[in-house]
Amino acid sequence: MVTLLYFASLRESVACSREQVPLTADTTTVASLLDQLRSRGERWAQAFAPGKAYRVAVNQQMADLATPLRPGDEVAFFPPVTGG
Amino acid sequence: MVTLLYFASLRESVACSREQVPLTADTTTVASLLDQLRSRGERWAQAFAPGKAYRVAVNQQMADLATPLRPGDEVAFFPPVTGG
Amino acid sequence: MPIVRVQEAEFDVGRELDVLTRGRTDVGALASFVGLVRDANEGRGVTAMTLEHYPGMTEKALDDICREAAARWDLLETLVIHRVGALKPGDRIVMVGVTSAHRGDAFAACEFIMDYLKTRAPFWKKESTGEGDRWVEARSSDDAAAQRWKG
Amino acid sequence: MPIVRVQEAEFDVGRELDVLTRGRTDVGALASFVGLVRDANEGRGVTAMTLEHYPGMTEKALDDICREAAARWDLLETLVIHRVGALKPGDRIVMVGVTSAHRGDAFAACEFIMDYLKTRAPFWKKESTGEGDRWVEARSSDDAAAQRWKG
Repeated sequence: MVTLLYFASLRESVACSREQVPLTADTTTVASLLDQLRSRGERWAQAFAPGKAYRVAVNQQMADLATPLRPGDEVAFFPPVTGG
Repeated sequence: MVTLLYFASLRESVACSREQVPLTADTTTVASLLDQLRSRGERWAQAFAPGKAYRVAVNQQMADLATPLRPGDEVAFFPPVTGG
Repeated sequence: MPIVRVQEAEFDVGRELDVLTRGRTDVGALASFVGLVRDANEGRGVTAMTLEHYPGMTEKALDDICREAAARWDLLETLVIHRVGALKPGDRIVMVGVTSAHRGDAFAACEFIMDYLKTRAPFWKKESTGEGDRWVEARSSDDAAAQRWKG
Repeated sequence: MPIVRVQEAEFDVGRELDVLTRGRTDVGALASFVGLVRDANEGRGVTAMTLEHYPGMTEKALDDICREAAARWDLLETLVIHRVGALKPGDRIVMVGVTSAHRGDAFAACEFIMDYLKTRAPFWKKESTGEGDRWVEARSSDDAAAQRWKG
């Protein structure tokens, strides 16, 4: 299992703030996890459509599509930050 | 007459903080005033020796050797500033 | 050791800055920054703002940014306080304080921390305007500001 | 209208900064700087310091520097307070505060004011060290810092 977190406008787009998903043989990286999420339907496919500006963090460190996933990881998706 | 002010290390060098001197036909600029001051003796000649780092202000604005002098002017001599 | 706090409560700028210098005689320079909610943004009137963040990662990101600043410049202390939750125009959002022996280091590190915070710390602003609520979009000028420290 | 004060008395940084933002909702950024007396300068221990100035010209020079900053950047308020007289290590010497809608302007103007103050405002420091009193000499690094704003 991995924990998925969604923040800000992305949280609103997918109507989910936190969930747990199983880590399958096909979801070994951020990229493959995203493929799985997009396959959930229109809402998810649009939120993570190519060209959409979003960021990924794995275990609270900025990550990218190639970042590998391991059981127990915390994976967060969010829009570009706007604090300060 | 012009009022002369001396500050900081320069004040200590010439042992004077404030004086009034007449403005003669020969002292029409900062440069000629300085010539007059240097002619007062060793202490003054050294304080304003060529190559000594000092600054001049006329009427509280930074000035230079060519700045003209008029009766009633306030002329200040001081070392490079070190505030802040 | 950076001082990093994420909180809903207001902070007292003077008191926080005092902590950085009190009882010390090695501090020559204290540079600081405070960011506040403006009543207008990109031409729209702003009546309220909500700041969301990623608890846990936020503190780590701010700590990392302060440590990176301390590795680049000769610093004594760094402080970052960032508020979250409901804010209104005129409220303070963030403060950064940096002490050093010399002012050049303090100024550069303070601006660096703000520029990196703006692009790397997981905070998101939602503004309330006369036309409804909207998420504030990231600005390319903030990316450019962060980018110039790479040189 | 720049706020400029030259005084012997200590100042309260937090209170002075509050004045720049209180009751306003157009301030997005407040950059500030505080300079303090260090217990060491160029390898010598400093036990006390006396700051001499040129009354009248000092205030004019600080006012001019603030006005020049306001002409270069988009600023709301500028504040400079500089102490004179007897100071000891750990004491605050100077503070600068600048408000703007945007942080880039506030940071740049605050650093500009300090750099120009260091080379143009008629203050002179005399340090007391174990080896006696000495006038602090102007630093070429301060000239260089001021020079870079000419570009």
